[in-house]
Amino acid sequence: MTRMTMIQAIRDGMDVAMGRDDSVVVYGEDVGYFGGVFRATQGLQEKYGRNRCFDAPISESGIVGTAIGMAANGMRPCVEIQFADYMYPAYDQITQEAARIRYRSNADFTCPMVIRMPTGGGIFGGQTHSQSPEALFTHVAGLKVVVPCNPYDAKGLLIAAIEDPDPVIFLEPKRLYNGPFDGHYERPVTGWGKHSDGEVPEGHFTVPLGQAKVKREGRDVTVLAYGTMVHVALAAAEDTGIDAEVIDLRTLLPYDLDAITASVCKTGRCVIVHEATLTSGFGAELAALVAEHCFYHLEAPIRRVAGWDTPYPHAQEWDYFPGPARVGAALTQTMEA
Amino acid sequence: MTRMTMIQAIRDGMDVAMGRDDSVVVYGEDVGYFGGVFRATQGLQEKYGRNRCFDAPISESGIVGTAIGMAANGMRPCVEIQFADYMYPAYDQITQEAARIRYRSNADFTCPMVIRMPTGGGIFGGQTHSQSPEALFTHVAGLKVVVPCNPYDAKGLLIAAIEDPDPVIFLEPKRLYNGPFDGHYERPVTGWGKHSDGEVPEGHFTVPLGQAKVKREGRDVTVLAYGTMVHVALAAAEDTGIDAEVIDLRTLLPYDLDAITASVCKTGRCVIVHEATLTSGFGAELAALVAEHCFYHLEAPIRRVAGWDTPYPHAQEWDYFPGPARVGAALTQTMEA
Amino acid sequence: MSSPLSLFVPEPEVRPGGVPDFTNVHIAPAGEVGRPPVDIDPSEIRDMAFSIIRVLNRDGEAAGPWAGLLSDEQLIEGLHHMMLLRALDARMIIAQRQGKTSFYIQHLGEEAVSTAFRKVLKKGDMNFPTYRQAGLLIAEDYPLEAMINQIYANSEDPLKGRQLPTLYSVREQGFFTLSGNLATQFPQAVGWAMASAIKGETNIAAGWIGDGSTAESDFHAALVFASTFKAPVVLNVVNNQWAISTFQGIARGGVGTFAARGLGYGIPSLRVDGNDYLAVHAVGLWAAERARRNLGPTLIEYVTYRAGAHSTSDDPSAYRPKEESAAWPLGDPVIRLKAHLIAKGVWSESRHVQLEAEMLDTVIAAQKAAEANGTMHSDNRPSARDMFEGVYAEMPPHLRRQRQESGV
Amino acid sequence: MSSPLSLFVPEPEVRPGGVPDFTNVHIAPAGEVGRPPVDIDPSEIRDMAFSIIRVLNRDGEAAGPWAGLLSDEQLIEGLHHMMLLRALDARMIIAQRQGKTSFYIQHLGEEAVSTAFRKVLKKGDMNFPTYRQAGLLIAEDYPLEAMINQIYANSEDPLKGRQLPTLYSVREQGFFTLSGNLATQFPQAVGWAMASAIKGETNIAAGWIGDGSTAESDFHAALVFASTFKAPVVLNVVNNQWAISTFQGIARGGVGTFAARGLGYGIPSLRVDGNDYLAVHAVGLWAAERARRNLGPTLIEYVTYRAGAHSTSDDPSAYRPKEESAAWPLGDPVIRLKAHLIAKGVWSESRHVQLEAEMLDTVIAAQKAAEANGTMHSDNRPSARDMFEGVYAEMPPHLRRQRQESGV
Ligand SMILES: Cc1ncc(C[n+]2csc(CCOP(=O)(O)OP(=O)(O)O)c2C)c(N)n1
Ligand SMILES: Cc1ncc(C[n+]2csc(CCOP(=O)(O)OP(=O)(O)O)c2C)c(N)n1
Ligand SMILES: [Mg+2]
Ligand SMILES: [Mg+2]
Repeated sequence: MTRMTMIQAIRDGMDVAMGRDDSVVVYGEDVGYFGGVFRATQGLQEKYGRNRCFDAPISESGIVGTAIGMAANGMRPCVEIQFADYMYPAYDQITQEAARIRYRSNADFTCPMVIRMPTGGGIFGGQTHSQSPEALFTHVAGLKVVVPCNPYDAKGLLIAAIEDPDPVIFLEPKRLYNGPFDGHYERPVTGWGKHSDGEVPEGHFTVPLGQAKVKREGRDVTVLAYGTMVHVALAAAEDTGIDAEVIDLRTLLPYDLDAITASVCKTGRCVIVHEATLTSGFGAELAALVAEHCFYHLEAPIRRVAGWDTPYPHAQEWDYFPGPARVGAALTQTMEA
Repeated sequence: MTRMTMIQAIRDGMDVAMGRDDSVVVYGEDVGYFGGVFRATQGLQEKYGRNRCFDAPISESGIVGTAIGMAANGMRPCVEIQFADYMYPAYDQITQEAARIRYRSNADFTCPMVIRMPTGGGIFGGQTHSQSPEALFTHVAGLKVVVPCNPYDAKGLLIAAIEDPDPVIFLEPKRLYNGPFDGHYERPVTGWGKHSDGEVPEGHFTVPLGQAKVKREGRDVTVLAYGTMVHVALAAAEDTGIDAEVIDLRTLLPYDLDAITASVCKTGRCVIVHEATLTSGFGAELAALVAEHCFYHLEAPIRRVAGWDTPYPHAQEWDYFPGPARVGAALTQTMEA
Repeated sequence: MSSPLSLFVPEPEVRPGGVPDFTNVHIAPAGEVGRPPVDIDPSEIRDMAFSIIRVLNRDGEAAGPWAGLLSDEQLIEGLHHMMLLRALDARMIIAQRQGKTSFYIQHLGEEAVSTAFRKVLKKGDMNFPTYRQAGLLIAEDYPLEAMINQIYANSEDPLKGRQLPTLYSVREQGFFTLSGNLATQFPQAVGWAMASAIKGETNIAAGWIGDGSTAESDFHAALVFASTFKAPVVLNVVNNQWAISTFQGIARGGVGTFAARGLGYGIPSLRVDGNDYLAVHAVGLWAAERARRNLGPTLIEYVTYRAGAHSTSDDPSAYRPKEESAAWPLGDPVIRLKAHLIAKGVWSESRHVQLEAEMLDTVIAAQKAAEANGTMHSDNRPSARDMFEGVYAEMPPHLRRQRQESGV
Repeated sequence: MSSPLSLFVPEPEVRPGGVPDFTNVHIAPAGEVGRPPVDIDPSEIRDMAFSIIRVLNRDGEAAGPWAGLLSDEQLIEGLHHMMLLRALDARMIIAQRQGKTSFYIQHLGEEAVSTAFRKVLKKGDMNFPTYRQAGLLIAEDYPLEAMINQIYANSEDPLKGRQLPTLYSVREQGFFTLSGNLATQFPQAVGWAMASAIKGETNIAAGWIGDGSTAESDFHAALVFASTFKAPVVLNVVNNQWAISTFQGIARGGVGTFAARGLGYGIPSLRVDGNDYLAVHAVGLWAAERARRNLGPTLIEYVTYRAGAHSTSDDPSAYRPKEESAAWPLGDPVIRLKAHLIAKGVWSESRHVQLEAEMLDTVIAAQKAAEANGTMHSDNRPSARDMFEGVYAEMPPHLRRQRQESGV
């Protein structure tokens, strides 16, 4: 085990995958010589050569489009979209092509690839460096969608994603790269140095896709969260003293229904938290699933705490961000309902 | 009042809007001389000239991108995407630009425009002529999303959309263009000639955005639907004899929460139907809203009947399509729950 | 004060009711355009994007530096392929009217492009075609029956009924799974070629796109990546003058040719008579050779004419004069190759008639065999189970639940 | 057997540790490139895409057919604008370090491009800028205080704190609301211009894009529409050699210049010394004139150098030698215009020093005024209410509920 930040863990995951398998290639805007604007690919070009890690033209559809062709030709591209906010030009290639190559060709061709993208707010990035577009991927049959919230999972899930036979969208909450965000933006940031999930195995290991993880056991209410919001939920549980069971979904598609229903049927209450815009967010799907599968166990309405239905503002970032106060209030209301 | 098919009503809506306001322009692939592959714009070029109605290059991002510039320059473009399945190259311009021009410029610029797209299956179009991508728009703050299900609404809503100060996504269920689809694909198609909603006022009128409509009053269970599925739901109610209240949402964003909650709180049961892929579909949002706002009135789990989580297949179209049998079964199960 | 601006909206010269007149279209005589070495500096051959490489002249003779690459046997084989494709199309259009399939896309007038190009590729190379390059399969003797099984979406459909008719996928024959979304395959072809280069293999790729679809964004993405990484790929633009009802002037805009699009990327860009089997083959070979020698991409515009309807859903008489096809100055690819072979003394009218009958028989036999496996609306067709399979390598729990719910 | 393929990955000639050497870069002398009439057939000036229009020579003299368009007063005003922009940048970078704003983007070395171009536009024309054209506002004397209010996201921020610093919107000054997504504004500019033509007005549009961003798909969409509908638009490509850490060779690929991209669309494409205020202005004027006379679009590549960091989040020493900027052969736009004015006898070192001080004072005064309205983390800043407003013309019920829930 070594101590790593999340960005180091992600880099290490790619390093391990590239070292084991020549068919893994890494490219994207600024990822080559410079090593990426968040430095996730730093050192990979030097280690594996310009053929395996290189700068791409600023063309997200070209990045994903070429990666599909490479995957069809036996490679396992792991490409970076500089910010999730910039995936939209590639949305056609991701959803209409990568997601359906296997299905439409009856497995004559396949598309093993990973598309990494920094996601979420909390860095004053404004509406074009803060988005959480996961729900735009969870609606797409053929994709897998992963959101790690700590270095251990980030490395293990990333290696699993690269080794997966199908396309995986890998969303990296950028606010967590260099320090766990406990949800209190006004307090000093504690780094991964002292966090238990900052201990990461060396070399190869995987965290299987499709499995949620209970981050805090509790009896009163279930909180379904992923990414940055896992840390916020834990903080809210602590702040309110409510005995919440906090579940980190880790993989949104395919989702871990067993873990979700087991917990909610136990607690009888459910709060769902995400940073993306509320309406038609992934929380809607979670609420629908819980409402359907746990109907006879529910003792209170399911609450969703999410980003407001506005573009992500710049100056009002902390009014927008679903912080521990808002999550705590939802927990309290749910307990009182 | 005149009798019209839905395609005639849509054409008439554009005609009326163009006649009243010189700033309304219509363009898209094949919409000029030919009048569109579904003939929605037939005759408009001849009537209003090549400057007001013309063929665009096959570039959906160019179509929407230029329309945004036109809207900023005082026009009201009403553009066509040939099939909703082809909107993806324009998804960046729609969601990151059109939707946010007003907000990000603090109304220094605005973006009044309509993007029409034929949507849904039922014509053996396979995975690239059958999609229902509404949930990809309802997640986007700044957009309005409209889905008419009959000629009357189609014309009234389209004129309202063109006159709206903000960008509107106008999804036209192509299966309904020339005959109401009662959900029984194996029976002969009855045209709009005898359907009560085939009576359409001449000239200018609007159906306001944001208002649902009760298409069938009932006491037992509420069905929330839109587009083709309204007709399927009505057929299912008839087939099963269950006294369902069928609500046609008409506008998905902003949605009509009052109409939804009034009905579900009355019936205590709710079935949601859409043709799009189940997971993260708009039905998830509806289920979440109902679960939250009608919690204490619900007597049975909310059921969703939707397209399966696969690409829209070609040969298995009627296995995929949520027809009256599946909706009927859901109604029965909901009544028995 | 400036005078008011006005919008220019290009229109074709004739519409239904008008008389097509191509006399003002200048077409370089066969044999006129030179054949540069494949390693020439692209900047030295920019003019080739505005000319047109032709081999067969009006008298059916092969002329100039691009001639002489194919044997008589190869040419007769080529005629074969074009006529087989034409026979298949004719039968499938009827089959669609009979309700045996929901949809069909034909190649009438464009048969030379894909059949001749296929001959410059080798095993292991990969095409990223559009829906109008079935000739790539025909020219490799892919079984007609398998194609018709797909078209009929029957129990033997290799794609299990999931895809629209004609959207084949045949990896073994270097034919990438077809998309219904235009242009997406163009950057994919470039990526496939880049992978070949990264792995140090020798296989090349070919991308395909229509004139109208060059307007799509992915066309640019493909050219940017191909140009930057010198990918071993041939980028084929089939200019058949029409994109459904929209004439090529809308996509092409103010530049003279589609080949010219390549100039802005430093990619050698050639323009070729697409109805001339020999010219298509010769130019394709030149480009493939460039790719194989690691010299990078080539853009080729094939000038041809979509003589038939866009698809079985289309009726072109609504937007262009019926006579336009006959007036089209580059003629018909089958008739031109036939004339050449006759001029060479290796072919005759009677052998031609005989071959036509033979091709029809071949198609009918394949069609019969396919019909034994069912047609679109018959009972023996891919099942609802097939609909749930293959979305992922392994079926995830939520899809398993849905399959159970559906009762299959 | 063919030999194995290999991938070509372009690299800049020097990286940190290396010694920049631009001696092999051929740069045409000032005055060498001709000035064709604006209604020339684009096909006759294709070579202009590979040359470079320059007016100011090494001795500070204006030479050739593109010279002589600006009076001494106009030139001094231009110097003014460039120096004001430079002063603003310098102060805002400090302000960012002081936490008064979260982010800033500077223009160092590129000041001539936007300030000179602005002078060829008229009231009612519209720019669709990127984040590196604040010179368009400066050159129209848009109040510095308003700019700083936006940068500080304070209570007087015209955009209510919703946008990242420097992403201005000023309709009155022909400055379209800036996007953080690259290239999207390029087709929007074309659409704006098309609307002007449809309405029969006289206003033109100008689109702006960086070298790296030309790789984006929307670049192509814009050129296709501009070319087809002959839109009255000037399409400006600012080639400052870098796209964050990526050198221009990655976006440009195998072609010599970015101007050349326009050739494939039949659009007249010029290349100009972007550090030469006179050349930028002259070429911009030529293109604007074409647009006003309804002759259609023009593509212009401005060759310049991003002398500073990409943004306050960037440190270029990680990917390029510090010395590269000084070695850059086209010099600094402020120093070159200053030298010209001194050579003309209308300027002096002392007046220059004085102006520098004046510009700094002007910025400091505006900054003080803006600070009175608050800075990024002060209390008087846009409210949470402002976050909920303006998503739609009228607030829909679900957003009203959310605002209530938020308690504001
Ligand atoms: C992204 C996308 N937009 C629109 C369409 C609808 N469409 C199908 S074929 C076609 C015309 C294509 O013309 P061209 O590229 O010239 O090819 P051709 O049909 O002539 O072979 C159009 C617009 C589509 N399939 N995909
Ligand atoms: C669609 C999109 N992709 C990526 C980015 C991230 N990004 C911001 S600036 C930049 C570099 C742009 O370079 P260039 O176009 O040369 O402009 P310059 O910064 O040099 O002025 C990148 C990649 C973005 N803003 N939008
Ligand atoms: Mg075509
Ligand atoms: Mg740049």
